Order: sequence, then structure tokens, then C-alpha cells
Amino acid sequence: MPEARTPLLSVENLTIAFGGLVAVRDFSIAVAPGTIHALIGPNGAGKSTTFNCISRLYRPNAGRILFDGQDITRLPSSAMAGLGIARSFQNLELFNELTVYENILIGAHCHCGASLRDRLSARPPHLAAEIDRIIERTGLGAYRETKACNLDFGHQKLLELARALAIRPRLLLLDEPAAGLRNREIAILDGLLTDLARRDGLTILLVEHVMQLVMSISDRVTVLNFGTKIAEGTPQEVKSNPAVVEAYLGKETALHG
Amino acid sequence: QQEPGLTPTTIKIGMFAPLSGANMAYGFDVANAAKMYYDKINKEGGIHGRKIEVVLEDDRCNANDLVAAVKKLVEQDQVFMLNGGSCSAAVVAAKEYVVRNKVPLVMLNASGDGALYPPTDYIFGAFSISQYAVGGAMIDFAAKTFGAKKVAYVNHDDAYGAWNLEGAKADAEASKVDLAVESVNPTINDVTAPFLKLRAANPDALLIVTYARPAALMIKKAAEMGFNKPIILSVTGTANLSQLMQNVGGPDALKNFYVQDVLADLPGGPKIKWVYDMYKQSYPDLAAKPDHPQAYMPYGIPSAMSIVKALQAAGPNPTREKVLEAMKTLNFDSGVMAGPVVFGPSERAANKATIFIKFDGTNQTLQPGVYSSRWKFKG
Amino acid sequence: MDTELIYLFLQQGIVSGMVVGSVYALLALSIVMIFKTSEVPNFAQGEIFMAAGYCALFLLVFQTTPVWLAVPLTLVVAFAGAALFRRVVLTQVSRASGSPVNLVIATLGLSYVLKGLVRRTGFGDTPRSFPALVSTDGVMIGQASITRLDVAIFLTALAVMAVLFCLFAYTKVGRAMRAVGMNPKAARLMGVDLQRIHMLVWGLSAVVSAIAALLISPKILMTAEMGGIVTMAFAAAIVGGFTSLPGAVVGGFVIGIAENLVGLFISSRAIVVAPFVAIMLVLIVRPQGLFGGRVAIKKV
Amino acid sequence: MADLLEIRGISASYGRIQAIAGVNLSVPDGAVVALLGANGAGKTTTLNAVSRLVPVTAGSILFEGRPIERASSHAVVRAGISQVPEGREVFRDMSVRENLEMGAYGRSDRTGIRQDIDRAFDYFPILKERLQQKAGTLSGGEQQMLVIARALMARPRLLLLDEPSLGLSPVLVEKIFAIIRRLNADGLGILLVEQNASVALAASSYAYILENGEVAVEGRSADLRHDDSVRRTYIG
Amino acid sequence: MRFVALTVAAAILIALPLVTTGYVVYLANLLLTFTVLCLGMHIVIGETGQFSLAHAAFYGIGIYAAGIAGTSFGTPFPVSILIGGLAAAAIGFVIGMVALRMRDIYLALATFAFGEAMQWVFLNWNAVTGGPNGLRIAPARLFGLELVTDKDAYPFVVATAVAMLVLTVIVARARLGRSFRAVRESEIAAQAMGVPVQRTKVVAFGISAFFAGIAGGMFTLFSTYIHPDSLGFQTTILVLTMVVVGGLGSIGGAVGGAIAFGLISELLRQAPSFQEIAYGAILILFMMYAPKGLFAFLADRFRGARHA
Ligand SMILES: Nc1ncnc2c1ncn2[C@@H]1O[C@H](COP(=O)(O)OP(=O)(O)OP(=O)(O)O)[C@@H](O)[C@H]1O
Ligand SMILES: Nc1ncnc2c1ncn2[C@@H]1O[C@H](COP(=O)(O)OP(=O)(O)OP(=O)(O)O)[C@@H](O)[C@H]1O
Ligand SMILES: [Mg+2]
Ligand SMILES: [Mg+2]
Repeated sequence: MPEARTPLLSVENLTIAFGGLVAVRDFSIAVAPGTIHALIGPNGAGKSTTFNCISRLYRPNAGRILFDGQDITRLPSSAMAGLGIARSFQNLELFNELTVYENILIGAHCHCGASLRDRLSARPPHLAAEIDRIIERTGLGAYRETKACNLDFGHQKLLELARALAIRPRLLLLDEPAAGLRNREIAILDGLLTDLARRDGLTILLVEHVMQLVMSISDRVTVLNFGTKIAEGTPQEVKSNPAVVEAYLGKETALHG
Repeated sequence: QQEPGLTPTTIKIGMFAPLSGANMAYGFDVANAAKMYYDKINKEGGIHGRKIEVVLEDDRCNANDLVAAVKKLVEQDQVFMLNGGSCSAAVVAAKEYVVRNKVPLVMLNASGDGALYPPTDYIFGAFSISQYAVGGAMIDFAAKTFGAKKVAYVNHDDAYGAWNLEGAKADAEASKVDLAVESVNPTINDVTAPFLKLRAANPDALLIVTYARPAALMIKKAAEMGFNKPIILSVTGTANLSQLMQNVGGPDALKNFYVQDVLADLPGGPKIKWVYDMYKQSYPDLAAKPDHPQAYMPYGIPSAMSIVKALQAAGPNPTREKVLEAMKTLNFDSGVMAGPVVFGPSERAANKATIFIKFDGTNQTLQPGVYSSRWKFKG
Repeated sequence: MDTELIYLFLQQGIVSGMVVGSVYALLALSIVMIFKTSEVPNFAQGEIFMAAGYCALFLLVFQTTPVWLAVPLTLVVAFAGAALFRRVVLTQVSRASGSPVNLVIATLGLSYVLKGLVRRTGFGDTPRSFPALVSTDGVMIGQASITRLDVAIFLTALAVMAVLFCLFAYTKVGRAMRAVGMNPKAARLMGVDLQRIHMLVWGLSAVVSAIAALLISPKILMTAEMGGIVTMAFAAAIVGGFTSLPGAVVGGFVIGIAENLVGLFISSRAIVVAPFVAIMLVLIVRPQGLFGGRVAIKKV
Repeated sequence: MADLLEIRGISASYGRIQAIAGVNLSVPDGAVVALLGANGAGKTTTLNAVSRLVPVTAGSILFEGRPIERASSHAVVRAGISQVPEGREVFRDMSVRENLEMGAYGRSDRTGIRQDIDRAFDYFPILKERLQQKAGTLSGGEQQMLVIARALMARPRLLLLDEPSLGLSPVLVEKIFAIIRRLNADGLGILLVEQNASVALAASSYAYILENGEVAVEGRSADLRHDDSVRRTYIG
Repeated sequence: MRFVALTVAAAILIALPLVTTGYVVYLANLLLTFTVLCLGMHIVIGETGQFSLAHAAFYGIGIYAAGIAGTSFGTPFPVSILIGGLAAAAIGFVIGMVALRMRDIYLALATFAFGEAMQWVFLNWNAVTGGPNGLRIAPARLFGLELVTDKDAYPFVVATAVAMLVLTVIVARARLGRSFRAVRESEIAAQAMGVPVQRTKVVAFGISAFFAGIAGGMFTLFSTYIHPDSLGFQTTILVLTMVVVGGLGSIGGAVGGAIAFGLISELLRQAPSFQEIAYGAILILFMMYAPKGLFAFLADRFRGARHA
């Protein structure tokens, strides 16, 4: 049972405010290793803000963030990749003028080897196989040498994911990876994420509004509303929680989704 | 060995001056003046049967470009000697090269003190005047004419300023005059601060040793603040006196005002009229433009005259060495400048004499006497 | 130095500093306007200022056009010239590359062309001034003495700033100007005519610079190099925060006063460096300039 | 009666990449038309061609019978076409209110604008709470709401919606489609680009499916919804 | 193709002093110095996307440091050049640290202010720089070898320039270069990938200052005099112009821009009266019709001609 194990990531009593607006209030979440944990909630509930706190872009007003037992609340943002925390961005933050390959290579920034040869090489040989595999897994094979800005939206989303994978993360923070994807691609993503968690043992914290994805892959779901947790449990439990239906799912989705 | 730049019928002289850009006004017409003088000599039959051939380069008043121009003239065009330089700091950059290659360099109107002291065998200049002399003469005039015991002195924070201040200090010491000095950047926009400080020193005269623009700002400020002691403007700022009158806001600002000059006569006066006439004849197009000839135009004449005289003295088979020997003994009155052109065994600055003119906005009155500096180079 | 003198120096230094500062401020306003709408620091602003001054000089002094005609004519020429440059040159530059650096280099090109043109006329060699548009009779403010013209310069700077501020903050066109700077694509989708807005901004900015030239020429004198004063305007804009109109004006005053106080209490030699030291101090204490909004963390 | 929008064989390209080739499409007056297709099929490009953000290399676009393929983007907006672009193109440093006011750029009826702002709050109450907040700091979904509300401020006759449901919570997606129906009932023509094909087909009367920059399938939405081969190939 | 170009370039560099006058070699020395300046500028603006408007100041620091080392302490010139580079880099790092807190345009503006202040220091620190009188630089020396003429200095200038070019290529290809570009494209994403953004910027800044300092050292090999007038904002802008006109973001662009623009400028010297207008017009036309730089423009034409 996932609950039995010590969590890989735990956020304890997180609070952050912008001016008068308390975006997240006294929020706690524990993500068990090897699971897919979804964080859902209405727009503006504070999901991305929570992500930004975990990846150290924002400094929380109160609370602690523990990764693998280590307190990371005060570490700089750029230290996250080294620890094995990767993230994607909801509004796309790609290296636009660089090719798909280079984007992924920068994802592997922390794994560029200690030897001078590895550090000086334009395409470090020891990473070649790994990057090829990431490209293949995310289906970007046809676009290796395409500039990121020339990709369509869907492939840009996939590139965000591919780049995050190159970090060799233990924890993957995904902010709306399925937004803008079609059913078929969502299905592919579904498979990929499940695979990453089940086979590669990655832990995934997922923010997503596409319920078909959330409900099918999540081991656990936490629901946030106005910055506070209103529900937590298995997908089925959450789906039938009246407060969640009221605030977030809507009657129709609850019925059909 | 054949001397470069010499054929039986021609002798090639390399000229350089700022022909473009911000500092064009300092050299463009000075070079034109020298050129027209060479033309005149050529028309009169040349020098020992040789016509002077001028190669002119733009030095942009900037060290890198000036060095490029000099190297081009010497190595590519193979000139016999050089006649150029209107910007002191830039011309100093060519010093080592010229000396090492033993090419005679006769400056145009650059003061170029940095290349004249310590003296070398190859470089001659200060045909307008040496900056050391400018500063010293200003003090000399203030002390003699107004019995000044304390003078306020504004100069630039550049090489010019450093040199003329040294001259001024030497003369101030000799004349027992107290100096209050403010050094400003030539680009200054607001002269309130230096003026207030100088006024606070309670001087007997205000000496302005700057270019025309800061000078006008200073004079105007003095008038606005009701300063009534004599104001004396050095030759560096006298470019255009009628314009100066407008720039300072009218004749009221010039009630007690004197300017230094190094020409033999008032601008446009009968003694130097021939220079202006010659210019009009040689460059009718330029002369029709506003502000032409540029103020420093006549300074090119004594420079060219010196070269012609030295070449003549060097005889029908001139060498660079012979010309340099002749240069060192030159002593003549150009008729253009206030004092004679005098070089000597260790003297490389042609002119040290200045005159002063009282200017009230319309009339110019020559003040009696010639003033110069007591500064001496201490090698 | 006795206290009385210090007191006098302070008063005169500050008052005079604010006058020259007003001119820096006007130029800074021109720069900030363009920067706000296109993220381009206009390197030709000084030369636009200079060329407008010579245009007025030419009309006023050499063609003896009456003032009431020469001034508006100059403003019209400045507006049209700048708008045309924006339309013809910069449109093509941004279509071709879109990189702001390229636009900057194009404005640099304009600065050389304008300087070269003015020099070709032959008017640029001697420092010149045309008749002051306002009398230069003295006025005392405390112990500081300045002229009526100085007062006019100061008031004009404030007025222009107020007008521009209102334009940007409260009018539809002003809002469109800001929108174009923030997100040109979205602005087009709102029905904003990008081309027109850009031309308008360039035109207005040139007019502000031209006003500065008309006022200041009797004070700092005109040469083909007078555009160099734009360095001070940049300094003012930086101190003020680079995107803030009131900031530009305050920045102008700060720089003008700093120059004078440094000149009075430290050394005249240090006047030139004062603005840059001011920039460094301000930026170290407040990395976004005095009036720049808080350096926002980009929301992702 | 002429169609509200009629696109005849338009092509557009980015440099050497041809994004759409010979697309034909029409939006009848008062209809909701869906434009579907895979990522990169050229949907956004088609909308941008209509909004005159990308140049058209061939073909013509008629709005209310008048050709607009050479018009400038602002003229198209004035003529009555508003677009909700993908990617949440807000004015980041402007407040929510100013963003809405920018939406009414071409209008000068103050009272009408005020009413429309109120209507926007009606649709999206959260925007009212965020009125003075800088748009750049809104959450993703809030920005999306703002962009939709802003497009309506122009009182368009044709609305181009580029993936309006993207990043919105399920309740809000329901709400957006309810709003779409309401606007449509008021006579607004809508061209809707959506990833979520089933929802889009449910909301529209006619649909086009783009593939590699060309129209691959078109037909009445109800028919397409139940056409198995279409479902298998395009909707999945 | 590239091989051919490199061979031709090498042949020209080797043949140059044999077939031309000292004047041409002087120009070549100067252009190569500017090439190194441009490479430094390329690293900070082309690779990292940050403006450094203090390039002339670092160049000046290099010249004074190397010049004083060689002239007053008689250090052999390779050491002097290195001293020039290191002095500039050290000050560059310090300035970078101070400017760290600033973002976007403010960083650029702070460097602009520093550059102007530094020129003032050169002009007023008489004891060290000679102030307005300028500084004489003794001929460069190495074990009794003395570089007196431009041709003497040329091989060493070329060698230094080539070494710096190679260094640029290495840096650009390496992990460091990738993190530069990552910072240029998106600071936030770079951070998330583990790139320490601020440190990377400072390193880029320092390296670019190092390059400028080395260029300063090169200048002392063939020049006898330096005056603060040559070390102002104009020079920084000239270098920036070269890099942009050559083609922002590519090493070839930086090198080509330096050489092409240096030559254009020298050619324009022959046509003084329209010089400024022509110079300005060239800049404008380049930005209008060849915005990706000289080489992209030529390559496009070339391709176009072949297809036609
Ligand atoms: N930098 C900021 N300044 C001010 N307010 C902010 C800032 N960042 C976020 N907010 C506010 O905090 C709230 C939470 O935003 P957040 O982006 O975390 O929402 P979210 O749950 O990710 O929503 P969505 O699903 O729409 O992306 C929002 O109301 C937003 O307006
Ligand atoms: N700015 C651009 N530069 C170059 N190519 C582009 C650009 N924008 C789009 N493309 C290309 O044009 C094609 C069509 O893109 P478009 O954005 O219209 O697709 P779409 O159908 O909207 O896709 P999505 O559903 O992912 O938004 C794609 O192949 C894309 O790579
Ligand atoms: Mg979010
Ligand atoms: Mg799209």
C-alpha cells in the first residue's frame, strides 16, 4: 500500500500570499514514491502556485517542503534538477530558438559528466543513447532538428515533457501536460506516464483539468479550492465527493467523465 | 639611396587632418589653406623645379585612424614628408612611428605639445600656438593689464587643458598671481558649478581657456550672475566673434571682455586679408557655405610656408635629413601670425606670441603689446 | 567653506540643476515613450533633437520666418520625419528580423545620417543659438538667480510630462500604446492599427524632443554634436526606472542636480561622471530604478 | 443569403513551411461551426489568416460578402470579427479592467462598454474579484476567461475561438459551452477550434476536419459524431 | 565548403605580410584585435542574450594593464597579454556580481554606466594611465625579441586571435555554451533544468571581459600609445554594430562583422565628405534587408543564384 511508505515529497502547512490575496493556505500533501498523484481544483485554486513553491520559484510565507526527507524550502531553484525534481510549465517555457535535441540536452545539464571531454562536447556521447530513447518515447523523432518555436502546440507540450525527463527525475511535476492535446495523444500520454511510474518507478505530481486522464492514471487525487484542500483520496472517492462535484467537476463530467 | 616621394619634377607631401565628423571644424579648412598655398607655389614654378604633389587623408581626429593614415601615407604612398595633424591627442599617437622611421612631420594647427616636448629631430608644430604658451600668455596679460593678483581659470579636463594649465602655473608663479582653477569637460551643459566656485574665490579676472561652446556658456552665466570683472577668452574659443556675441545673449555680456588671438591682425583685418581672398578664389563653392572659411583656416598657411622654405633651403637635391636641418633653423615672419615662426636646435614649437583684443560685441580694439609665456621645458 | 557659501551653493546648484534637468527630462520622456511601445532604446533621439533645433534655426534665423510660423513648422517637420522613419525603415526592419537589437542598430544608423546631413549644410561647425523664445531677464528664487527662460523650461517639462502621463494612463490611444508594447499580437486582435500607433509614438516623441531643442538652444548652444546630451537623458531615464514617465522627469532632476552638487562640492572634473555614479548607486539600492515597478517574478 | 464568413481555397505559409493549402470553409449567419484536426493541422493558422495575422498566399476570404484577405488586421476587427487566440495572449502588465477596455478599443459608446463589462462579470464572476490585478499574474484559467471576455467586448458578429476550453476546469468548460450557445442564440456566428472533438461536435451544427493543412472531412456535426470511420480516424 | 573557406582564410592570413605594406598589416592587426572584441561581445550578447555596454572599458583595462606591465615592469608580452585579460576578467566578475540583482535592461544600463565611469577614471587617474596625456607603450618584448613594426607583431596578433577563436568555439559547443543559450531563451526554464542562471550570466560577463582584456593586450603588441578618447561608448557601440551586422548569434557573424565593418570603415575614410551619411545608411540598409547578418545575406543570395 502506497500510504505505508514514507512519502518522497511532502508539503507541510504551505501558505503563500500575494499582497492581500492568499493563494494557498495551510496546505499539506504527501506524495508516495512511485505513484501518480493528481492535484486538481478550479481555476485559480493555487495549483500552479503550489508547483512554483515546490520548484522554488516562489518563496512560501509559511510551511515546509520535504523531498526525500530533506528540507528543500530554502534551496535555490536551480538546485532542484540536481536533486531529481523536474517540472513542466503550463504556459510553455521552451528554449525557442534551439532545436528539439538541444532543448533535451539542456535538460540533461546536470548529467553532463565530470570528464573534460564530456563537458566540452557539443553532443556528449554518453548521453546519446538516453536522449534518443527519450525522443523515441515522446514521439518527437521526426523533429529532432526542428527549432522549438516552429513546432505546433501539441508537440511543444511533448517537448516540455521530454526535456523534463532528461533531468532523470525522481519526482516529475507536470502542470497541465494534456492541455491542447487530442484524445489520441492523450491516450499516448496516458500510456507514457503510467509506464514512467510503473516501470521506471518515477513519482509524478500532476496538475490537470482533463479528467479522463486524471481519473485513469492517478493513484491518488488531492483537490484544492481557494487555496485549501477540500478532498483527498482515490479517483473514485474524489469523483463522488459532492463538494468536489459542486466546485470543480460539474454534474455532467461527474456523470460521464 | 633614392629618397621616397621625390621625382625630378615632383615632390610628394602627405597631409592628414579631420575631414569628417565632429572635429572637422578644427582641420578641414586648415588643410585647405595649406593646399592652396602649395598650389600657389606650384603656379609660381614650384621648388627648384619640382611641383608639390599633395596626398590628403582623413584622420578623423582619432588615434587609430590617424596612425592608419600616417602609415598609409608613408608606406603606401611613399611621401617625402608629412604635413598634418589638427588634433593634439591623436597626433601624439603617431610620434614613435614617425621618429622611428625618420619621416619629417610638420603639423598643421595641432598644438601637439605632447609630441613637441621633449623635442625630437623629426616633429615640428604649434604653428597656431603651443598650449603651454596659451596658458602662460593669458596670465601674463591679466597680470600686466589689470594688475590681477588672483585670477579664475577655467580649462578643459583633456590634454589641451593639462598643457595650458602647466604654462599658466609657471607664469602665475613668476608673476605672483594666485590661481583658482576649474577643469571642465568640453561637453559640459551646465556651467553653474564651476562658475560659482570661481566667483567665490573672488578673482580679479576670469580667464576662459576652453572651446567656443563652454566659453560662451561661461560668459553668459557670468552676465546672468552679474559678474563685472574682466573676462579674458583664450584663442581656443574665439572661432567666430559675431556668433559669440549672439550666443552669450547680446553685447551686454561683453562689457568688460577681451580675447586672445594669435593672428597678425584682427580677423578680416588688412594684414591677413590676402589669405581670405585666396581662399575665396581657390574654393568658391566652399566659401559660399555658411561659416566658411572655418575660423582656424589661416593657421594652415605658416605650416605650409615653413615646409616650402625648408625645401627651398634644402637645395635642388633635397633629402629628409637636409630638410630637417633646414626646419631647425627656420626663423621668419609669416605675416599671418602674431609672432614669427622660430625653431631652434631644441625648439619645436613655432609660435609662442599672442595678442589681445578688446571686444564689445561690435568693435574690436587691438590692445598694445605682445604677450607670451615664461614656461620653459625642463627635460 | 563657510556655511553661508554652502547655503548659496546648495540653493543655486539645486535650482539650476532642475532647469538643465528639465531638458534631460524632456529628452528622457521621448526615449521612454518609444521604449514603452517597442522596447527599443532610440539611439537617434539626440540627433532628432539636434536636427529639429537646426530646422528651427534655419527657419528662424536664415529664412527669417516669424516665430509663430517657425515653431509649429519645426514641430510638424519633426513629427513627420520621425513618423516616416518609423513607417518606412523600422517597419521593414522589424518585418525582416523582429529582434530589438536590429531596431537599435537601425536607430544608430539614423543618428549618423542626421549628423552627417546637418554637417553637410555647413551650419554645424560653429556653436549657435537662436533668439530665446522667452526673455532671459533674471529671476531670484531664494538666493539663486535664474532667468525667465529657465522657469519656462522647467514648467514646460512638467506640463509635457503631465500631458504624456494623462495620455498614457487615461486615453484610449495611450492605452493602445502600452498594449502594443506589451503584446503586439493581442493588440492587433483588439483592432489596434499597429502601424499608426508606432508612427504616432515616434512623431510625438520627436515633437517633445523638438520642444526641448527650441527651449534649450539658447542655454547649451547648438552644434552638430549637441545630441550627445542624450546620454544624460538616458541616465535620467535609467534613474527613473526606464518605463515610467514621472520617473523620467524626476530622473532628469536628479541628474541635473547631481551634476551641480558634485561640481560644487567635489570637483568640476567629476561633473561628467556624476550621472553614471548616480545610476550605479540607484541601481544598487533599487535595481529597478526609482520609479520602475517592482521587478516582477514572471508567473508561470 | 450569403454566408457570414466564406473561405475559398486559402493557403498560407511560414517561410518555407506551408501550413495550410487550399482550405475551403464557410460559417453561415448565426451558426456554430467547428474546426477540428490534429496538432499542427493548421487550425490556428486558418483563424489567423482570417484575422489577418498571417498573410494569405492564395485564395480569398469573404466576410458578409466583402473580400477581406487583403485587409489589415485592425480593419477586420472593425468589420466585426473577434478572435480568442490560443496561448492566453493577455496584456500582462495591464489590470483586468484595462484588458477588458482594450477589448472595446474600436468602440466609443461608454455606457455600452460599461454594460458589456458587467456582462463579462456575469459570465466570469472571478474576474470581478481580480479587477485590479495585473493580468500576467492571473492563474492560467483566469487568463483564459479574461481573453474570452475581452474578445466579446468588441461586440463582434463573428467570433473565432481557438481552443477556448484549454486549461479550464470541467465546470468551466461546461459553462463556456453554455455561453457559446447563449451567444449563438443572440445571433453571433462562431468558428470554434477545439481539441475535445466530442464536445465541439455537440456544440456545433457543422464541422470541418483539417489534416496536414487541407480539409479532409466535412459534414453536419451530428452525422460526423456518429460516423464510425471518422471517429476512428480523427476523433479517436 | 567550410574547409575551403578556412583554407582560403589561412592562406590570406599567411600571405598578407609578404605581399603588402606595413599599413595594410597595421589594419590587419587592428581588425584582428576588433575580431577578438567581437568574439567577447558575441559570448555575452549572442550566446547569453545579455547586453554588455562596458566593452570598451574592459578593452581599456586590458590595454592599460598589459601596457603598464610590459612598459614599466618589462614582462614578456605573452604574460602581459594574459595580465590584461585577467585584469579585465577580474573586474568584469566583480561588476557582474554587483549587477546580479538587476534584471533585463537594467543590467545593460548598469554596465553602460560602469563603462562611462571607467573612461573617466582612465582620463583622470594620471599617475597610472597618464590621464589626458595618454600612455606610451614600449615595444613588446620576449627573451630579447622586440616587436617594433606592425609586421613583427603580426604573427603574434594572428596567433592570439586564432587562439581566442578556437576558445570561443570550444566554449560555445561545450556544456557552458549550452547553459548560456538556455539562459538566453528562457531563464525560468533554464533554472528548472538546473542551470544556475545568475552565476551563468556572471560567467558569461566575465569571459566576455576576459576577451576584451586580451584584445587590449593584443593592441599593445603593435601600438605605441593609448588615449582614453579611444575607450568610450563609441567603441562599444562599434563592436556591437559589428556583431549585429555580421549576424547576431553566430561566431562566423562576429568574425565576419568585425572584418567587413573594419574594412568598410577604412574605405569610407577615403570619402570623407559623405562618410557619416554613408555609414548610417549602410547600417540602416543592412538592418532592413540583411537582418540576419552579412553571411546569411550572402548565403541566401548565393543559394538564390544557384536555384535561379
Ligand atoms: N505573482 C502573483 N501575483 C499575484 N497574484 C497571483 C500571482 N500568482 C498567482 N496569483 C493568484 O493566485 C491564485 C492562484 O493561482 P494559480 O496559478 O496557482 O492557480 P491554478 O490553480 O494553477 O489555476 P489554473 O488551473 O487556472 O492554472 C490566482 O487567483 C492568481 O490570480
Ligand atoms: N510561427 C511559425 N513558424 C513556423 N512554422 C509554424 C509557425 N506556426 C505554426 N507553424 C507550423 O504550421 C503548421 C500549422 O500550425 P498551426 O499552429 O496552425 O496548427 P494547429 O492546427 O493550430 O495545431 P495545435 O492544435 O497544436 O494548435 C504546423 O506544422 C506548425 O509547425
Ligand atoms: Mg495553473
Ligand atoms: Mg493551434
